[in-house]
Amino acid sequence: MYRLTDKPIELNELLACVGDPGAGAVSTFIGATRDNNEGRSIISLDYEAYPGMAEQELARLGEEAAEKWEITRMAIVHRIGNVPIGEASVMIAVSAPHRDAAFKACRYAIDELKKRVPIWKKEIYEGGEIWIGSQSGQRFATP
Amino acid sequence: MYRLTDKPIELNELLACVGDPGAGAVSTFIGATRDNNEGRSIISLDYEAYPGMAEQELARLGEEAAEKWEITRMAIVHRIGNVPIGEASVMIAVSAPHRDAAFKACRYAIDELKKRVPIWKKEIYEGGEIWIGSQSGQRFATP
Amino acid sequence: MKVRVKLFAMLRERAGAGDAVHEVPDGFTVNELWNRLGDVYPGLSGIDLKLLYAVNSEYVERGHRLADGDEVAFIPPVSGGSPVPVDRQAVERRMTCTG
Amino acid sequence: MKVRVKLFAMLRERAGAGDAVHEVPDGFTVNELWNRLGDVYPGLSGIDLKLLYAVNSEYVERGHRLADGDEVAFIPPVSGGSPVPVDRQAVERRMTCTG
Repeated sequence: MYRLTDKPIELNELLACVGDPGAGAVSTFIGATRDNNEGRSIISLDYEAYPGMAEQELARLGEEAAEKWEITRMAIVHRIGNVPIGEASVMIAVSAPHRDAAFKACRYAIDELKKRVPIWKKEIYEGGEIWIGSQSGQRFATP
Repeated sequence: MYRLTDKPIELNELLACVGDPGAGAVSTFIGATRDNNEGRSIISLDYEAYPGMAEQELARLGEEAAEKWEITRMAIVHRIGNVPIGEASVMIAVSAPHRDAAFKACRYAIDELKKRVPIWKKEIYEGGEIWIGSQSGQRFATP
Repeated sequence: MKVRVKLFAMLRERAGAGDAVHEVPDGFTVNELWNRLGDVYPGLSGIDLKLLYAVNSEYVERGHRLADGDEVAFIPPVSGGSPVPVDRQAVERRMTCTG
Repeated sequence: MKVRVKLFAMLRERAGAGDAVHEVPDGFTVNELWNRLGDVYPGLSGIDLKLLYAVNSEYVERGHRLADGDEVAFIPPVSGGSPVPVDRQAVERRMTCTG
């Protein structure tokens, strides 16, 4: 399961998806909106995706991980739109016979997701907004 | 939260426990009963603990992890008694401002748990039972 | 020929448009299209971001030649969490692997 | 003096007892107690497992001297998942740290 959603993500849905009688280990990762970033007080985050390509690239992360490690199943759900503090923007679950593969594949998925899956994050903080990921951040602050 | 239970474990309970507005990352690990081990068809696993000391050692893992990495909170729940295939025997959740600390602390907790928290596992497989962890396994097979 | 241009995030905001069809000469490259967009949308000119380029949802190099009906996406630095510089090498290895 | 002996898992099954109070000489060590248990419970004699020892829920060395009323646990190799050899060094470092 590799999908985008504009609703809160339920980890139990991912767990049900990766569950398997042969899986002795599940590693999950949840990325959530923090109340601060580099000294700014965050109000919320806004996520925007390139639909179609984003899901395709998420699925590719799963395929790549399955080539590198012995995993059973992977699921990634990314939330789009406004995500308040404390709520999850992304959840990843990976099942595997043994824990080493589950941990490594889960870490790989989130690290690579942040490098090349076409999803963008705008920080809405007290005093302004800024797109995260721009090498020259302030130039893309919007009033 | 560091506790033993004889009921199914709910990951959402651990997530609620480690949630924090300053936590941008949560890493969780679930260990579950696999249907096979070293060629044996597993029916279920039976866990036995040294109550009191087991919870104390689980809490110590959390303290040690907090000394090593910048984490926000950790929770570990271990199930005791009979655990059928596909159900979880242990769940760990670690929140942190950033993902690197969350992943490393979660991995540390499960690796150390398996080395020195006084909880034992008996495998009930087709044809017999065996305590796992004995260096000379077969000697502790019970008819 | 006609190509469909997708702009996202800061690019979309700077251009004031996220999805538009443009008429371009046959054999135009992704890079030529990007330069053309700088004329069409003044907000995009002079941007010094490291962009990635996708045609029909697959990453391509900037010299990639477009075909009629292509959907071309200009992808500013992505990030789902703490700012991480895009690892161009990893992306290029990935592109090589998938043809 | 009296000490309480806790046996777990394969040790409990081999002894046929998991929790019992034993009368031992003053100043008895954990190791001496273990040898004594081999006489009391024939199923425990000749066991070649690497054991850990805990007194009042803290890991101790086998030479640790017992006091009246101590709870002594004999801890066979633990494992919550795939069999992992006990890392004695890590356990000993841990014991050092916590006194």
